[in-house]
Amino acid sequence: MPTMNMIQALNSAMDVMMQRDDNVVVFGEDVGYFGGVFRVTAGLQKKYGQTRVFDTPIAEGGILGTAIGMGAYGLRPVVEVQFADYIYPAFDQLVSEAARLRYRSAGEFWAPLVVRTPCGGGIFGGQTHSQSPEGIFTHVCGLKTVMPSNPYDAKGLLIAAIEDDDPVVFFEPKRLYNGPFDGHHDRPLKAWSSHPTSDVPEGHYRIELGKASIVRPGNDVTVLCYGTMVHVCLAAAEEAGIDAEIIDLRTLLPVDVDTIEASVKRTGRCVIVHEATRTGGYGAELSAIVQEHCFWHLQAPIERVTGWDTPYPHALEWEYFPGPARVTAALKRAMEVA
Amino acid sequence: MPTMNMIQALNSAMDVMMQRDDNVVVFGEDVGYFGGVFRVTAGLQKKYGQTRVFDTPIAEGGILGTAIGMGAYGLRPVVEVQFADYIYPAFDQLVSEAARLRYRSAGEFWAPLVVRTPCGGGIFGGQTHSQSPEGIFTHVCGLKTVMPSNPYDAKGLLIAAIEDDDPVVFFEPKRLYNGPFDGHHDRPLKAWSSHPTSDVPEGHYRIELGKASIVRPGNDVTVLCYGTMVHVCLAAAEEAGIDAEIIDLRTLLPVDVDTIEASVKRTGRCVIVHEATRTGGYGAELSAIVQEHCFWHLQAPIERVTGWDTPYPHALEWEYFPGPARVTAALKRAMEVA
Amino acid sequence: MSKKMKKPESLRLHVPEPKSRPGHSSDFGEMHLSPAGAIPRPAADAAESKLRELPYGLIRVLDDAGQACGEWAPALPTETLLKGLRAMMLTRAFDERMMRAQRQGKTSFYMKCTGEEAVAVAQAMALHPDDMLFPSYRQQGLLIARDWPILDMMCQLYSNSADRLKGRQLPVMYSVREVGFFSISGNLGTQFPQAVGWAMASAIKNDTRIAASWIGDGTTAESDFHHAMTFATVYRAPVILNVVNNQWAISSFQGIAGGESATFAARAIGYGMPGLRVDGNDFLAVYAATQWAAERARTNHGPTMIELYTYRAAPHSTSDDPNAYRPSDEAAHWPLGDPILRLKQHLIASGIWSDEQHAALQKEVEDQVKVAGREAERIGTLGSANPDPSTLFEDVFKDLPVHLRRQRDEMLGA
Amino acid sequence: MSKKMKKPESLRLHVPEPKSRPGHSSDFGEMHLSPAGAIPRPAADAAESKLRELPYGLIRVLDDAGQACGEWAPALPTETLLKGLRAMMLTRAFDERMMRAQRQGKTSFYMKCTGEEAVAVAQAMALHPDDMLFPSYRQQGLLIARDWPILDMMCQLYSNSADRLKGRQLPVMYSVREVGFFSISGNLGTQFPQAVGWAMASAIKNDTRIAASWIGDGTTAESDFHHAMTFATVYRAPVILNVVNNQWAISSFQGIAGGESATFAARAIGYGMPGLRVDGNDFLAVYAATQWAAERARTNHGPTMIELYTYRAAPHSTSDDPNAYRPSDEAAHWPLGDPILRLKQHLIASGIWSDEQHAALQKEVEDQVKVAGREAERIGTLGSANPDPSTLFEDVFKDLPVHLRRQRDEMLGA
Ligand SMILES: Cc1ncc(C[n+]2csc(CCOP(=O)(O)OP(=O)(O)O)c2C)c(N)n1
Ligand SMILES: Cc1ncc(C[n+]2csc(CCOP(=O)(O)OP(=O)(O)O)c2C)c(N)n1
Ligand SMILES: [Mg+2]
Ligand SMILES: [Mg+2]
Repeated sequence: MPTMNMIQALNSAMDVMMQRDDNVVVFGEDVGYFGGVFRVTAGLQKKYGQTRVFDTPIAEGGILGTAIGMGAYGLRPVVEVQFADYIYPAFDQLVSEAARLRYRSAGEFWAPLVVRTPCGGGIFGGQTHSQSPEGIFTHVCGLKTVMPSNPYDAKGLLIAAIEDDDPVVFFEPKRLYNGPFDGHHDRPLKAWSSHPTSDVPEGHYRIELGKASIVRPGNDVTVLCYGTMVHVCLAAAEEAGIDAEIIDLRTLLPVDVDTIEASVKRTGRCVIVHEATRTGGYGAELSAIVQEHCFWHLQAPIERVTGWDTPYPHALEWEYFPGPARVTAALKRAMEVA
Repeated sequence: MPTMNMIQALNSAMDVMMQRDDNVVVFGEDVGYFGGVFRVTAGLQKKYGQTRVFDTPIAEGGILGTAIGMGAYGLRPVVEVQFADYIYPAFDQLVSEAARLRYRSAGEFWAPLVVRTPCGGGIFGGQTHSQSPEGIFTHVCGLKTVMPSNPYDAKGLLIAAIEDDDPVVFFEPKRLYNGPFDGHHDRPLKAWSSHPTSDVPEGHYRIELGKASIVRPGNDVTVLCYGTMVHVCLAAAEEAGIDAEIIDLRTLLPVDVDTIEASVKRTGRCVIVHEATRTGGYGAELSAIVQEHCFWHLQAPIERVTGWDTPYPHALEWEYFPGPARVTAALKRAMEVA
Repeated sequence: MSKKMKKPESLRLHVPEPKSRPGHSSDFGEMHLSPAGAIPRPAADAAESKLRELPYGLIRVLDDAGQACGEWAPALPTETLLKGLRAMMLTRAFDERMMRAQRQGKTSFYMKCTGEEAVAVAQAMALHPDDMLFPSYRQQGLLIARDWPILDMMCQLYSNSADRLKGRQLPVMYSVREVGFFSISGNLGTQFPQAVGWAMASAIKNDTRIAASWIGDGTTAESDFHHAMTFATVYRAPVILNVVNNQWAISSFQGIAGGESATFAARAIGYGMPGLRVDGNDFLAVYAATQWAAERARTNHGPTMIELYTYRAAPHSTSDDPNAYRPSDEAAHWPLGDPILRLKQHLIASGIWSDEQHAALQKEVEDQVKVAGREAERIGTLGSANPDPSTLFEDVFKDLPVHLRRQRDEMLGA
Repeated sequence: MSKKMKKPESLRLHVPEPKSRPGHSSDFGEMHLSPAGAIPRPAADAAESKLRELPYGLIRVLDDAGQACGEWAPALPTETLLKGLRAMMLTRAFDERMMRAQRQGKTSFYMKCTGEEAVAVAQAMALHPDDMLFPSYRQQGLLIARDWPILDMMCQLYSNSADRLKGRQLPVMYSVREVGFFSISGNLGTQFPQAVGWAMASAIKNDTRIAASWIGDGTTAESDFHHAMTFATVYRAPVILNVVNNQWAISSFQGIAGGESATFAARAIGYGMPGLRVDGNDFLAVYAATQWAAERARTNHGPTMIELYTYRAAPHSTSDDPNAYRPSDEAAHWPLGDPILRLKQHLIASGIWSDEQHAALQKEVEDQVKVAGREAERIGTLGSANPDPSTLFEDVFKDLPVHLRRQRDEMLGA
């Protein structure tokens, strides 16, 4: 079994699917000859030809619009939006069209597409290369939303997303492309190769959408997180010496309520962590779900640790990023209450 | 004091502001000669001329893009997006530009604009004339979000929004344009004229953004709502015979946390009601806020009564609309718990 | 530099205004109409650089006497012409009755295409039956020309239990996969790049089917127009992109969409795409232009944009009253006449039709509408035969996820 | 109909490819270059219908010998030419040093405009100082031509305590209200309709100032381009909309943006707007075209689009390595040469400049950059002199709302 980083795992998912299914096509800005600014589609054009892997004009709305038409024809487009910050020009096509097509046509037409897009900060990208807009999409009925935290999941989830007959917005935390990152930006970089999830099978496998993963079982407090924050939360639990149960949601919509509910009912405490801005973020929905399902079991207020409600600032990136110190503090607050 | 319906009150707000401030300009699709498909801008072009009130091409992104440029020049554009369902093509300009301009230029440039847009269902408009997308905007830092529930507030809030130096998304519940509506769609229509809030002063007054209004003081349970749902909640409390404290939030961002907190701490119970889809909606944020601020005072789980997580269906509109029966049931559930 | 010497001029904002408003007499100004037959017909594989005059002319075939003139005149069998006439007449009769049905409260909303029937009908007929159509809300004629039962359309309008869209969509927002008619969106313009994507897919799969799409003059300002034009030219997609310039977008005349400074067809040459400008009320011209564009697309010569120059004789929709913004007799003064009357005149001039036959056909289509209408009403009108509420949660996703199952149960009180 | 007889052709997707890729020799194909002086200069108030050939030519003033030829040659005082030369040279020296600074870890990111200096510098100079500029990230020359201190620019690049943008923006995303330079956005194209809006506002207020904006060839595909073009023509906004066609958009050649089937300038005629296509490496041509468009705008004749035909000689940014997608010697083969060398040649040919003076000027601008660079580094480089963390919460809104105050307190541990 080869060792893959997240980029290679995602590339492998597309490779496997293009091999198995002629209808899978890949396109987006710079994804063709060059293989994408993060190299996630590298080699695919050479292998599958220009009519299945190609560059597009810089028009995210056009990418989505044409992808929907291709989906209606019977293809399975996997498109890249170069940064999640640039998905907004495609918003109408995603929300009013991709998400609504099956419903409004009562099942006559649908758009089985995947929008891959790098999200999150920690690379000094400033406010337009760092956003985590997943909370905007989880509010849109008809879209599925996914965010993996490691190479193994990334491949399995991307394959499941491509095989899914509904539109999926697939967020790739760019800070994780080349290695796990626990928020200690001042420590040496780690590579995926020494992480167990880099053992990625070459062939086809899927991780069912809608299923969370308990990445650290524990008894004291439930931590709900996804993407880069999974690694931050693992580090924080360790540093705080708290026996936290850390749940990597993986799919945000549909979310795995049963796993969340079972855990919080057991621990009685819950900390929610995401990198996106707080107000109206996906953490708010998680908080609402937890209090609706586990009200009588909660022993302490649910905590949210999130990005601040400001744009992602270039120089003060590490003041913005919800790192292990803030998560540790929240875990302690959650545990303080008797 | 004349009696005004919501359309007249909104029209009066623009009229008053155009009179006072040369820099106020009004534009959008069909707003000029015709006065808007809901007649909200009727008469303004005639009064203030074609260069201050004018029709635009059908391009919501262009309307917002040019409005931002005008704002940077020094004007105060008040633009109409014909239905909230059609705001998505303008999403990038709103989110990446209007909301971010002041921050990214460290205060050198800003866009003091107001986007007026009719929202909500109950008029058999089907899925693209009924949406309530406020929850998408409350997650965007840098935008203020407002939704009035009656003529008096509508005028005062719109004047405050126009005078505000930050971009404001101003949602107008279209079902309330011509009369209050409590969700009893099978009963005779009511007009505003017999409602106290239709006593609207002709001149200038403002209702500060960020301040909620307690429309019905009560002791048993706090109801958080806005827009059309205010009237539905009033009816439901009456019908359930429950002494609910009903808070009309009016401004969703920034929200009046203090009023919410004081009320829930007193009642110990909370029901949140909105017409938008549930998952990731603004109600989730309200739920999170309430449990963070009032955890130790809560005697029952916070309830959310919302639109279902589906598009707004044409024929089954009343099955979709969160009417008094559903609110009543939630109030009872909240009260059941001892 | 001289500009520094002169006292600078004050800048002025130009706001386009139509030639006439209510209370004034109708005026279409100096409308430039090429005479019928005046525009040469280039080969369908001509280089775009040879086609740059086309957007500034107006392709017309039928002259004032109903004669077909010039190179664009298509040699159509009588059968085709009569089928076209019938489809246009049926479309108009259907519109009349459904407009009345809305006024009678049988449905919430309706939109007519009166005066524009030639666009959808002739274009549907000039395409192959398996070409894919991405319409706007004003091309009901496509369905009718493809012989789709009007009863089925009525059931959609009535959101009754036989509505194939389960009462979900606003009336007129049809979707008919069986005849290649794509689901209509309420959001203007979105179908334009989708049609391009469908056509690209057809090319990727080395299929032979092409796509066509329709938007209005007003909608050309939306970003989707630009995306469709760009992607179509870049990938030479086999698609026909139609702009139905019916002079109005609700209350805004076409100048507000940019029709004052250029024709809509001229947009095409900016991208290096042929742009045809066609008399949209001339069945033969519309047919011929569509055929030309289809041939071009089918032979891998890429996309064509067609501006169909016509007039929206009816209100925008049942929610609209055009007397508030345009002279009420404007439709009557439209210089390009009525598409049905013009084809009728041509058929009579050609000796294959008569006033009597026309009157009989008129009665026949009206009866057809009446019969279907009665049947539709028997099944149910809006609110009288609602779909099963539990269907409300279907088709959001292919399979019902847990949270929607729970909401459904909550609604059903389970 | 004949099409029914023939066996239908299989459709094919066309995907544009540049003439050459790494490993092959540079090839610009049959690039159509009008000779210098060949294109006539119409009056600035000429009707658009008389200008429809312009987008297909290339306005050039400087010939191969450095002589200014033809009607477009502007009569510029020596002082102006020398100021332009200096600004271009300073821009290039600045770029060189900041690129190195990024490599040395003094900042996170940088973008050069090498080879495109004439665009920003000549255009800034052809406009009035109070005209408003809405740039993309590759017009640092605008600031330099408007004499904005490069030290201030460096502090932005270093996000240090003297950064006027408080360390918030990615390097190169300047904002300088004092010299009418609008805040640069990371989202491509958004400034184009904003410039139109600003110009509309200027017209609404009967002001005399006009606006100008810049986007790249790749960015023309974005919806903002279409919105800007539409609104500008509809309201005849006093604005100049510039498309800097530097042949590349990161790794995509201009054919992917639609440059294969039409020039970008041709887009303009589709809207009824004049479109000039200009040798972007010819200082005099750029100056003249801009002056023409500005005169047109100032006299209420509306907007102009200018395509500046040039070549991105440098990598897209410090994150990019163009050797992965284009021949590494492509810049050297660019047929339109280097804008600095071409102006230098003209000045020498005109007898007002010499190699010695040029070398001295080169040293002077390098010294200027060095001095400013040292000062900027003294103030701080990325991470060494961060702004006060509490500033993170300022300017989201004009006033700090409660929830942000609470978050700030939480961050500061208060
Ligand atoms: C994105 C969007 N914006 C606005 C509307 C509201 N609207 C519906 S139809 C219409 C006018 C369209 O005019 P045109 O494109 O000329 O088509 P026509 O109605 O004349 O056939 C408008 C503004 C909409 N449906 N979608
Ligand atoms: C909306 C959006 N999409 C994508 C990007 C990523 N991106 C940054 S620069 C660039 C290429 C732009 O090319 P062009 O417009 O030709 O300008 P140039 O860099 O050549 O000056 C891309 C795709 C972005 N910044 N914004
Ligand atoms: Mg129209
Ligand atoms: Mg470029």
